[in-house]
Amino acid sequence: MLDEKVAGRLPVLGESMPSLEVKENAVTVGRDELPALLRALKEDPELAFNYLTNLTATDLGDRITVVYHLVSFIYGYQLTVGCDIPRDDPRIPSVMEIYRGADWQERETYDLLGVIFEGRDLARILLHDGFEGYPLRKDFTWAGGRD
Amino acid sequence: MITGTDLRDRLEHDIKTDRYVLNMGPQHPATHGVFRVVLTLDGEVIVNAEAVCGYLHRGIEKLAEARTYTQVIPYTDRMDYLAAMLNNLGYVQTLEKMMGVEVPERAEYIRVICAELTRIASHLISVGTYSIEIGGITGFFYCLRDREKILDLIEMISGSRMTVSYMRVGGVSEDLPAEFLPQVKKLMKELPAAFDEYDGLITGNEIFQARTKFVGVLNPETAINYSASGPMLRASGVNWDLRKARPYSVYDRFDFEVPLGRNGDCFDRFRMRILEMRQSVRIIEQALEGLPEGPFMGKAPKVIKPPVGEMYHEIEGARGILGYYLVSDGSPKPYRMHVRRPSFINLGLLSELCRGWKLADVVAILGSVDIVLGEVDC
Amino acid sequence: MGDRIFIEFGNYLSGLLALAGAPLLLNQVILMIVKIVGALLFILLNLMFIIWLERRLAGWFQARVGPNRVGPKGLLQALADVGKLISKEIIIPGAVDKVIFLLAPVLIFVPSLVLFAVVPFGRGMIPVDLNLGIFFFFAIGSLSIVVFFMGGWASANKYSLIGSMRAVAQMVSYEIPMVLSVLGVVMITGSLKMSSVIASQTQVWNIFTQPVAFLIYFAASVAEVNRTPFDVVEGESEIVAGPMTEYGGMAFAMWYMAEYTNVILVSAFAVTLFLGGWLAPFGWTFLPSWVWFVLKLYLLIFLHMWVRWTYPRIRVDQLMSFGWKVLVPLSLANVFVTGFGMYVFRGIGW
Amino acid sequence: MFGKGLATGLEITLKELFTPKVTIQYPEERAPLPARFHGRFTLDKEACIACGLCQNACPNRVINCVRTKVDKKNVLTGYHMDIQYCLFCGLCVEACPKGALRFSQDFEMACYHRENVPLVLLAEGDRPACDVSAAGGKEVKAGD
Repeated sequence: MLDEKVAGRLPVLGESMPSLEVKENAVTVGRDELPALLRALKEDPELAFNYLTNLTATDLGDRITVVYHLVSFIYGYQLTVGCDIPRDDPRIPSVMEIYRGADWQERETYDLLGVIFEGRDLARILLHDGFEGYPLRKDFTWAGGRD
Repeated sequence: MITGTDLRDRLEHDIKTDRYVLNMGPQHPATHGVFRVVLTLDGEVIVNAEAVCGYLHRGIEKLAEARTYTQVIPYTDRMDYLAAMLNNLGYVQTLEKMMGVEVPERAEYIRVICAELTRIASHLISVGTYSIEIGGITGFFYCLRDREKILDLIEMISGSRMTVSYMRVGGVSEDLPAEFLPQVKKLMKELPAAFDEYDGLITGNEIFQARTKFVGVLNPETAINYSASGPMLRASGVNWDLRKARPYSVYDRFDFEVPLGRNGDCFDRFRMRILEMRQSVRIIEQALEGLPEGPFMGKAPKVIKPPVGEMYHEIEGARGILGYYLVSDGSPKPYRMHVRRPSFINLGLLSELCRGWKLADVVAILGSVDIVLGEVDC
Repeated sequence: MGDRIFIEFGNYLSGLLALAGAPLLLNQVILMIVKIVGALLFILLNLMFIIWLERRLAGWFQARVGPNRVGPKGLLQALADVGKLISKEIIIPGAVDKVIFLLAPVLIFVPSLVLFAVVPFGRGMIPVDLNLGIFFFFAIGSLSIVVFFMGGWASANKYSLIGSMRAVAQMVSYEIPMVLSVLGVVMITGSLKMSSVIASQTQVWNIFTQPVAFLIYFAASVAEVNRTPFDVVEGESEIVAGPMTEYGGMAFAMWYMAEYTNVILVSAFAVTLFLGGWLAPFGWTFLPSWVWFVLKLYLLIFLHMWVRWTYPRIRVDQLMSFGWKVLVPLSLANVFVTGFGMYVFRGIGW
Repeated sequence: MFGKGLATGLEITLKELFTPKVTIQYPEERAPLPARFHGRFTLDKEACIACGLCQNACPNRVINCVRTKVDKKNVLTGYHMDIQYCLFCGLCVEACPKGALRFSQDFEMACYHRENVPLVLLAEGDRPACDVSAAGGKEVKAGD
């Protein structure tokens, strides 16, 4: 559930962002406006989402949703920001400039789901560099092993 | 006449020094498992440290997609294998939140007792291995000696020492055995004396302090920006313990403090763990006192099928914020599971912390981050 | 009564040889060989015992039991270890400088063994009572630095190289406070001869007249033998095993045993210089002098082990600044105070 | 004061030197195991109703129970566990409705040959399976 104050404040911040949608328990935004939204959320004195706790993505078959879980240490708010990107063009701007903690998490998401975070160096982090394919995509099949 | 500054200038310009690359790991005594740091060194000074992980990657997130929700529980044990109970707790709580399952009081108390026991066990390993990394081997054995008593208790409850698979959606798999309560009470009496012993042997030692104080300083802004969590964040003075900030389970009923550090150096990060263990003992004592009678398992459906949707839930793990992100498509198997592993994200700070310090400090800093490779690589 | 047992044995042997008509020179050579073999036996037996003792004490300090399977109370553990290590292959990595790589573990023993020639084991039981005994000790003792560097350099491994660099820096720096601390003793004794050092302690041991010197000597000697808290050379959590990283099998065992030989050696010198050597305390002469020597030796060795299994490791730059900024000035001050005190006491006619 | 911590450390280790040790000399002495210990599995063949719940509960597909249908009733004719893949999580034991599958206290499962690793709790032929099939039984494939 969104905190009332957050829900009230979001439309104000999102005035210049037509793709921002406030849902019941999350907000979604287009990828072009994602960095602007996160920066606004972080710098807004009334919300101050200064901590990116989690960053991950899900392959939904037709699209990939990248989710950012933000926390405000000052007010204790939580917010989930989702961003849908097309599966055949999985590019999204990197938020490393805003939250340095996104560094390894973006690399992990790239590694396992093939989401390309633009504006930074991306290298595989968990799998070896020569690995082909992105294992957490639903069409990935693993030959060999028990599963 | 040559002055000191002249000499330094000459040394810097006339004497040509070369940097070299030292590959630390994946087989190295101080890397807590299979983990590699590629160090670029100038003499013994770190110019750059690049962490390379993934040697223990088993693809638990992918494996979970092929298993039912209950069958994932044993896999969560194997992420942070030193604090398996906490991993279980985070996972089942996420599912409970998704499905709206009520957990009986007794089960909540049992969960808190188990979680805090595991936290102590995990911190004991951290304290002990840190002592080894600084060079004092004896401290490690004292910690393991006392951890053994906790593992015996956990084994008594769940049948396994480390990979417990104890918690279930709606409660726990079995009630506490009768002989557990007197033993845990006895242990809680003994533990503070053991912590004093570590303080005397390790914390109070001047050599130890010389090695760790003001080494690898992490200021609060950087810690927050890098998404550090757990003892590492609190050592920098940021008061963020989910047990207090956003109480889950029955943590709001207990009286405990959140220890905070001042300098954010290795020494503070180390001391946080001993202080947290003392608080955990307090929590367990209160939980034992308030342990209600009743069922240990709530009304949870036999086949777990959460409604379509997603859920992200966090608890305070032993190493920081442990979050589970679950996406359900209404089937008995998770559509997507992602785990926010605290040591993975904390480890992202390593190269930032190491730069400019000596080779020996890399070990001190890495130890103070306290990673478990099973969790980093997942 | 057992005090002169070894000397009597020597006299008996030489008498036997004289009886057999051996010329004097041959007589002396054989006697010397017997003395050397005796010293070697002493070292080897003690080595075995000390390796067991170290592991056993480490166990006891660490809430464990330590080795207790091989032989009674595990006493033969060292034999089993050596047996295992001998049967292992000495792996020579491709890039190493073979000759130096294999020479180093052999040479590491030489300085330590040579130095046992000047150790007074008991009353009249000193293999060679050199006029410059103490000087000899420091001169030969510092040679092992070269060997450490040989091993580390030849291994062609960065960990080994860092370890040997540290070894050189550390041993050179700690040689100085060690020498300076002993200088106080030499000033009081007025001689560099081992037997006169002991003779000067019949009234009062040097540890009471030179307590600071003893502490400095002890700290420096721990650093000289590369043991915790000054074990930055091996520093297993940082540089794996320092110069020994690439060694295996018996070559490793040589390094390992050399370390313990050095522990015996520096402790033996500390006993001689500060604890009155083989002199019995409080006139308790019911035990032979060489038993007293061994007892004092083991007291110091125990101290070495106790310190090792309690303290963490100091960092390499801290080690250097401790050596140069604390120990060296302190030992210089000690020399000064000793000299001043000697003048004062001589002035009041002691 | 500098040195106080050093002295305290020495004091603590010296005290430990004289404290009785807690080590258990394993092959001769054995630590008491709790009742719930997760050791080797045992199967009560008479109690087993061959329902296959354990097989379904297993997260790692360790269990293979071979069932034969006799008079519309499943009879267990074989029970194999690929124990090298077992996580010892206890979900199978928990799933057993009759309490037939249990943990024992035996934890010494190391063996010299790889082929001895899989745990056979009921080998085909141990039970009069031939009698069963003679009576018109049909083998049911695992997992059906």
